[in-house]
Amino acid sequence: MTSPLLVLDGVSVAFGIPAATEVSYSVAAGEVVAVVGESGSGKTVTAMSLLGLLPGTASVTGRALLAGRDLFTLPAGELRAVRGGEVGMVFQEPMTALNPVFRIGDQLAEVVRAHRECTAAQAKQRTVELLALVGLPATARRKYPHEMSGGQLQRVVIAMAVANEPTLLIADEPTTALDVTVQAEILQLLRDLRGRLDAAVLLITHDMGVVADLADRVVVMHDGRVVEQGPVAEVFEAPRHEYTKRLLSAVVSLSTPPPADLPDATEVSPGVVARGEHVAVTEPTWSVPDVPGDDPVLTLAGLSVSYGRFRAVDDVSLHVSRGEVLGLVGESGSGKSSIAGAITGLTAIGGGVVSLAGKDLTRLRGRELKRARGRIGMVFQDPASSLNPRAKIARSIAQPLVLHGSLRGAELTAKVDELLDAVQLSTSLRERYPHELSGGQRQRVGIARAIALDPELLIADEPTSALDVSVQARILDLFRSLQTELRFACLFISHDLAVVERLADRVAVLHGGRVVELGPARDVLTEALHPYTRRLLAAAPVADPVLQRARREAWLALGHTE
Amino acid sequence: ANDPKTTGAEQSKAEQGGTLRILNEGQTLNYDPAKSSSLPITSLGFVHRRLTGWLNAEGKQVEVVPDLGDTGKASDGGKTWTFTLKEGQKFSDGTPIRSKDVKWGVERTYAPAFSGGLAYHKQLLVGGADYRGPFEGKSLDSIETPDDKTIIFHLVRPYGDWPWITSTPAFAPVPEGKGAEADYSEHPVASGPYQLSEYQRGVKATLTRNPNWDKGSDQIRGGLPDQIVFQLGQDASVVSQRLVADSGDDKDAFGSSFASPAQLAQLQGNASAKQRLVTSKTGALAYLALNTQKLTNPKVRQAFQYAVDKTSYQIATAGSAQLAGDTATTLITQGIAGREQFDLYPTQPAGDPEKAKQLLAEGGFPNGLENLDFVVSKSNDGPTKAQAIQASLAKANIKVNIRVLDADAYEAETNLAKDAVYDLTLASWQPDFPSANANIQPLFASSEIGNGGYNTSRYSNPEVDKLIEAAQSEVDPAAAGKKWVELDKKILADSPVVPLIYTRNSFLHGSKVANFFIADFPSYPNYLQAGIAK
Amino acid sequence: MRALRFAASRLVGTLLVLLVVVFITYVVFYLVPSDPAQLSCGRPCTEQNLALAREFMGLDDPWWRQFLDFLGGIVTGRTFGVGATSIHCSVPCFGYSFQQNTDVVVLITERLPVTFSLGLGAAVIWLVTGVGAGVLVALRRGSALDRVTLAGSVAGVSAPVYLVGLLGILVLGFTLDVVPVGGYVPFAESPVDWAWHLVLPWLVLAFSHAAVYVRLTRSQMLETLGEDYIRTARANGLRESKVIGKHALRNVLLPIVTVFGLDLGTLLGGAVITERVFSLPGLGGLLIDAVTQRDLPLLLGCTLFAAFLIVLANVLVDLCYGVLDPRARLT
Amino acid sequence: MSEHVGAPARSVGAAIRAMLRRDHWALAGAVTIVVLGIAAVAADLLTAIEGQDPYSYSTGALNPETGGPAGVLGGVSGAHWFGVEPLTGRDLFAIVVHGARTSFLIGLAATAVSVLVGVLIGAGAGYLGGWYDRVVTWTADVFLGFPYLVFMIALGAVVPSSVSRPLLLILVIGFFGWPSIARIVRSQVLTLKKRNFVSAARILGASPWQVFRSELLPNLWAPVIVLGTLSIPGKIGLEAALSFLGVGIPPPTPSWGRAISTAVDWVSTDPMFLFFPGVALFLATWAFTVFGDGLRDALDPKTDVRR
Ligand SMILES: Nc1ncnc2c1ncn2[C@@H]1O[C@H](COP(=O)(O)OP(=O)(O)OP(=O)(O)O)[C@@H](O)[C@H]1O
Ligand SMILES: Nc1ncnc2c1ncn2[C@@H]1O[C@H](COP(=O)(O)OP(=O)(O)OP(=O)(O)O)[C@@H](O)[C@H]1O
Ligand SMILES: [Mg+2]
Ligand SMILES: [Mg+2]
Ligand code: NI
Repeated sequence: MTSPLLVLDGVSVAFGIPAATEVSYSVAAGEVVAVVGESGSGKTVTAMSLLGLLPGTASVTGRALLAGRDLFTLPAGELRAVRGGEVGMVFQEPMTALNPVFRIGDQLAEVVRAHRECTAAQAKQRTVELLALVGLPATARRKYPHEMSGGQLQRVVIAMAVANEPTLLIADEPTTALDVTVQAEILQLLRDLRGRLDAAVLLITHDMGVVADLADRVVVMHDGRVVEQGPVAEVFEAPRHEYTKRLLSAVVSLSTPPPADLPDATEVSPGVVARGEHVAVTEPTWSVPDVPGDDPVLTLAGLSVSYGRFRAVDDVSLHVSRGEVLGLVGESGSGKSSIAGAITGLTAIGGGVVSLAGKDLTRLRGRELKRARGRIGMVFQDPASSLNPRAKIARSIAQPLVLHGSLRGAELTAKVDELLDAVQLSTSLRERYPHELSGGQRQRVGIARAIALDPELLIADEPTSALDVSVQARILDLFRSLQTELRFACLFISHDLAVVERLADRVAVLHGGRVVELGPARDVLTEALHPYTRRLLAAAPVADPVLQRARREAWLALGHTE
Repeated sequence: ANDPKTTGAEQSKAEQGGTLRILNEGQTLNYDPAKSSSLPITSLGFVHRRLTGWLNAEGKQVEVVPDLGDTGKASDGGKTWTFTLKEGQKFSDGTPIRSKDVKWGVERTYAPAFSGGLAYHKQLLVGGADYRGPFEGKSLDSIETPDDKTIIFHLVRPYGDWPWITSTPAFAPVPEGKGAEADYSEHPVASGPYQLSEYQRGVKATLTRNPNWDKGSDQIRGGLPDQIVFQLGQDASVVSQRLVADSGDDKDAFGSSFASPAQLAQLQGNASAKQRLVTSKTGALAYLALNTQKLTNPKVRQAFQYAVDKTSYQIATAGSAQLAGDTATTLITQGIAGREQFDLYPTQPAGDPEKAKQLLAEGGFPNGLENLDFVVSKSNDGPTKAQAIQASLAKANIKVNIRVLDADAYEAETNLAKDAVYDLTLASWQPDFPSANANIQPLFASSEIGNGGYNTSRYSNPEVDKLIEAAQSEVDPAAAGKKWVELDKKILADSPVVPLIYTRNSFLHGSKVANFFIADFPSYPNYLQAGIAK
Repeated sequence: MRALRFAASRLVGTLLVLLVVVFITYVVFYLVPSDPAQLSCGRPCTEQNLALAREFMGLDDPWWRQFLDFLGGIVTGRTFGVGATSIHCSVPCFGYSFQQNTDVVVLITERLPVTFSLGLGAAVIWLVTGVGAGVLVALRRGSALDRVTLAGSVAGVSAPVYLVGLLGILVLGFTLDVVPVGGYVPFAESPVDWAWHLVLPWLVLAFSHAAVYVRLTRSQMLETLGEDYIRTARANGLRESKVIGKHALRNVLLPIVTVFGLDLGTLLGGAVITERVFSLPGLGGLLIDAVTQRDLPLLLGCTLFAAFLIVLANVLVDLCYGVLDPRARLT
Repeated sequence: MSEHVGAPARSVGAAIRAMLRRDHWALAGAVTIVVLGIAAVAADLLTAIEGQDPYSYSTGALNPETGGPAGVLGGVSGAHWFGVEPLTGRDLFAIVVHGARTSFLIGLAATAVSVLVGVLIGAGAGYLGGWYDRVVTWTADVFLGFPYLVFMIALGAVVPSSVSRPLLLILVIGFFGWPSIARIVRSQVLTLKKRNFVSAARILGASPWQVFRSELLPNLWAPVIVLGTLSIPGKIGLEAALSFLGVGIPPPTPSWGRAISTAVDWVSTDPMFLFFPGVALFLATWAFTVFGDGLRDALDPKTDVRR
């Protein structure tokens, strides 16, 4: 074997207190190394230290050799050539990673032109190519970051990282915001990069399915240290370290693969087929009608949301009953976050009615509105920007309590600590600012805040995407216990079908702004009626390298083009 | 040491030709005689001649002398005045200047559209009270022009100073029938040595020679430079710095405003510039007006005569007594014919607070006065001077509060308001013509209270009014002079004002400006005689 | 459609603002203790003459009547006085200055080029140097350069413009004799002379204005440099100049553009002191004259014009927000 | 610990304390502010120690030729620490320290007024939008376009002299200063309100006031501090200008603004007359600016960005 492309040799990062300690691993050309581990274990800071992207408060020691050169001592000019040229970087939180005031296309073109001589037209050409590569239309060029969905932004960030065909790609949670079909395509893209250019990929992820699918070797981190590393099959087969075992045992997978042939269903009305509670559309321009439910907390009737002329949500009717979890899954950019926004009043409603416990939210004003809002908890898809950068964590969590509750002083502090504890965060983080946390930690702060008030309705937009499976499992347990205790209604938006299966009572599948399928979770996830749902299920990876290889081939055979 | 230099010591000789530059603070220059209050020896004199003029020379008492006409003959006990115009005078457009044109010029000042200039004649001419100018078709019958050379004025009452009045701008000729347009000031028909050839509002005015001016008939204008340029809207400090630096065109220039104390101090340290500073021997009477309507007790008012420290006022005015001017004890200013020097309240110039306290006590205020309202205009260093007065009054237990107003608001309060709220104010008066009449009548006649009058001490004494009228009617200058001196004493005995100083004015000029002097009256340089040295 | 509605609402707003400004000015003017007719009365001023002057200037009507006449004049023109001496002020008549014997519109347009030359030139200088220095010191926070710039900019705001102007004239004008000390040469006459005469005033104005830009740029820059997208830009290997000069700066500009709009708006209404010191016949001098001489028509004209510029500048700034920050786009 | 919960982002008091410990320049600024403050408060005592007062004329200390101070450096001596004022011979040290009382305090208070009003109104306009925004924008435009000089003259004549002048000044100057602050704050809020954390607070049912206090305000400090500190000299200058229009502190009460504007004329003969009050004003502004910079840094949790 030739000498590895990237060698980390005792890299330590500290912010006063250590964040990563003596991390050593290597990545060879053409190899995919997955770094997995606990949320907050130092995966991101290690990766960022490589390109010198940590804030000034960080102190970095050790050596990081890229093709023999120590990245930590590289002169500025050379480092710049490495950044974005030889080494591409996908950031964990795509929604804040792009400059809000420039168009997507311009930002992409700029990266292209930073590393190669080319005309504006050529750069534009390349931009379109890159967008196509990540499954985005050429028109996305003209959009501003805030006009795109989380998954779309993530793809833009990926496009940016691969723009100059790097020899090493550092991808920090590159698929958290992607539905499994798109995820599969992105993984294909990475595989392609490796195959074509012999590029190395350093992949940081929580998704064991993705690891199984793509990685050659795995590095497991815990508490700032590498606790185990080795070929993926070996580690998955026979984990040695205590933490690795715990991690792998916490992995949940979709129970049964969908049957090969379509279950039969009866046409109940033109374009709509049903099997009991389980309904789906057969016409692409339809949304399924809502099924009646008892004691609905949230009811959406004919909801639509438009951005300019573009209709992001089209005639969606749903309800969530008390004590019920409705899983909302679907394609990236299909309008899930837009629905959440419409319910909370962040996005203007283009048509239809949103009612909470029978009250039309759009008609409420003043005190009543405030009271109604106090009953909704919301976990944002993008935890980074939903936290006030100048507020300490404790205050952010306390905010709803202060606004609606009567807790003050020591009681408040105690409650905040309790919440931190509930989401598996150390209370020592309470005095930190949001930017001083890891992605997963921030996400948990968002969850803690959302559940602080014991809401009647909880809207959770990808609440666990940045969490490692062990933490995720505990958060899900927390969810479930809270739910049985408080019987709140929950709209749970997620790409992780396994999680949805475990948590949701019913599932709605969103595609192109319409609900194409709706029904009890088991039915939808095992006997999907709609072709899109079936594709989705087929694309979901499992955390077993061997099995996953087979599934991938099956999926490819299914033809992932639409 | 009380002998200031009124001409630059080593001025070289003024010669024919060159361009004289005048640096002006004001943004506008008004060449419409009807709207002007310009002295006969300054700006307007370049372009317009008047019926009479002032012979203003160094070391000589100013006299009224013939300009376009002679100095007039009184008849009817001073109620009728007859003037004869000189032969062969022409306007700049070549047409002869006739008595009708002078009459037209006077009539024009009555038109509401053209008011604003000196208006002493308006109430004096018979029928003037309700005359509204020639443009409404009527003429003023009290001005007769039996022929082209003769002009006769009929006055409502005898007025000995009429020949002085005819030297005001209103008596400059305007070709009969002309001058109806509002902007006549921008293209006036000239009778003097220059005509206005270019006027850029706010920037400059250029005067060039009037080919039809007859030098021989004009004893008051030198007409030396070929061209005169007024630079408008200049900042006073910058002007002063430029003149001190004396480079380029600025050598041919002089500033039209007084040098401020700070500038004077700077000049004291600069030998070359000091040479080019011209200071008048005397000048406007600066005084502290005591509102007689509020300070009704003459004893109390007399206390002020002793309380005020005139030396600190001098310093506040110009930095030193020498540059500020002599302390004043009379109302009639130095340089006026018939003036008599006296002092009704003799004390040292720095005042006598003890004596003042004593007078106050006699007047019923053993503990002094408090909270007197002292209003001053913010212009001309008013606040600085007021503070000097304030400090000296404080020593005599008179506590005053200074209230600074912008110039116009100040006028509104002191000159316009019927009822005044102030107790004291600072004022300064330079007569419009060199007669004791112009010193006393505007400031102390009861008709001049409010409504734009300058009787800021609001002094009203029927006896004084009567005496003023009598003095005005006196045609014999010597007899009139006596009457005015008497009035001077009589008024001061009532103490409506505290005379402070006869303010000297200082002007700075460039090194090539020659024949630049200030005569005894007025305390302004004679623009008309200045010229450029080679 | 939305753009149209926006434009219409801004237009109505602008007119409203101007109307209110004029109205308040009118009312306040009548509170000021003075009588403009006094200046046209002459010395000595009799009651009769004063009344005549008032009548001629239209000051004898009640103030609301005069206000309506003024507004009417804008659309119909006005005539003052009667007969041969009457004065006509043609549409749009923003009044007639009796003190200057000229249409207010003419007076303002005459001086416009001077003020614009002065204001725009200075604005360019202070914007470039202020923002440039601000960026520089943000990058070298705490350095000697930072401290010196701080002291310099504080000196700039603390020192009276008048003093700076005078010192500039003394040092550069007289002692070193490198630049002319004042006066204005129209651009059309000689662009070189135009610029040459304005160099000193530009610098003086810029010096007194730059401080806010330096400090504001610096502080906003420091905020922005901590953002994630700056990290992205760096991670993508963009040149530091691009990262700072484009990605960061663009996000910094919003408050700067606002201040700039405010400054420029007021400056184009006239930089009184600078104009005065450098004998530039600009609008500022006109306005001050109007105030001190209680020349109501001129005052109204200048005020209206200055207010118009300020509103205009602010509308432009508001439009800029949308361009600079797509998230703040007007809805 | 518990005081942090629910309090505005980073407690200003704590930030100041932390800053003063770390940032020597900010400390220098703070010390200067305190010294000037003490000078203002203890002006009488200080001048008593010197043996002078700001009102007494002492023409003896003047050069009889020019009216300028006698002696070198503007007449600096043991008796007159800063020399004397030209034309009056009043003690310059007394004028400067007593002037601190008027100018410094008026400049500060007026700045506080305009910042307070400007931030509240501007944030409201940006955050609430709609009609409220339009009305605020228009009102600000009216204020900006209005020739305040006329207003001041009128005010000087209309307001009876029994009304406390310092208070009047603070209100008037402060009030004419709000529109520019408001516009800048508004512009910042326009961007801020589209951020998710503001939306998040809104979703939680925070009232506009609560959003303003805990979400917007902490993110507005930077520009507000900059504009506030730098507007102090302007406000002090305005105080001097207003004194001339009859609204200000009437002479002879000393004020920096008036001293400086008088001294400008004397700059070539008596530079010290300008120097002392000028340096006082400079120091005050400088101190507030470095203090403000330090505060900004202390309030910014990301302050240590890597360069
Ligand atoms: N402000 C906006 N302006 C224009 N288009 C927008 C805007 N916000 C969202 N969109 C578009 O609306 C569609 C739905 O977006 P939304 O964020 O609801 O998707 P999503 O289902 O949450 O996707 P993801 O899973 O990727 O987060 C996307 O195509 C997106 O590009
Ligand atoms: N700027 C900072 N200041 C202080 N501590 C920090 C900072 N950034 C990260 N940390 C801490 O360093 C540790 C490692 O963070 P890192 O972002 O590398 O975690 P991670 O492994 O990527 O976790 P996740 O999976 O949640 O993203 C965390 O405990 C985090 O709180
Ligand atoms: Mg991470
Ligand atoms: Mg989304
Ligand atoms: Ni652990």
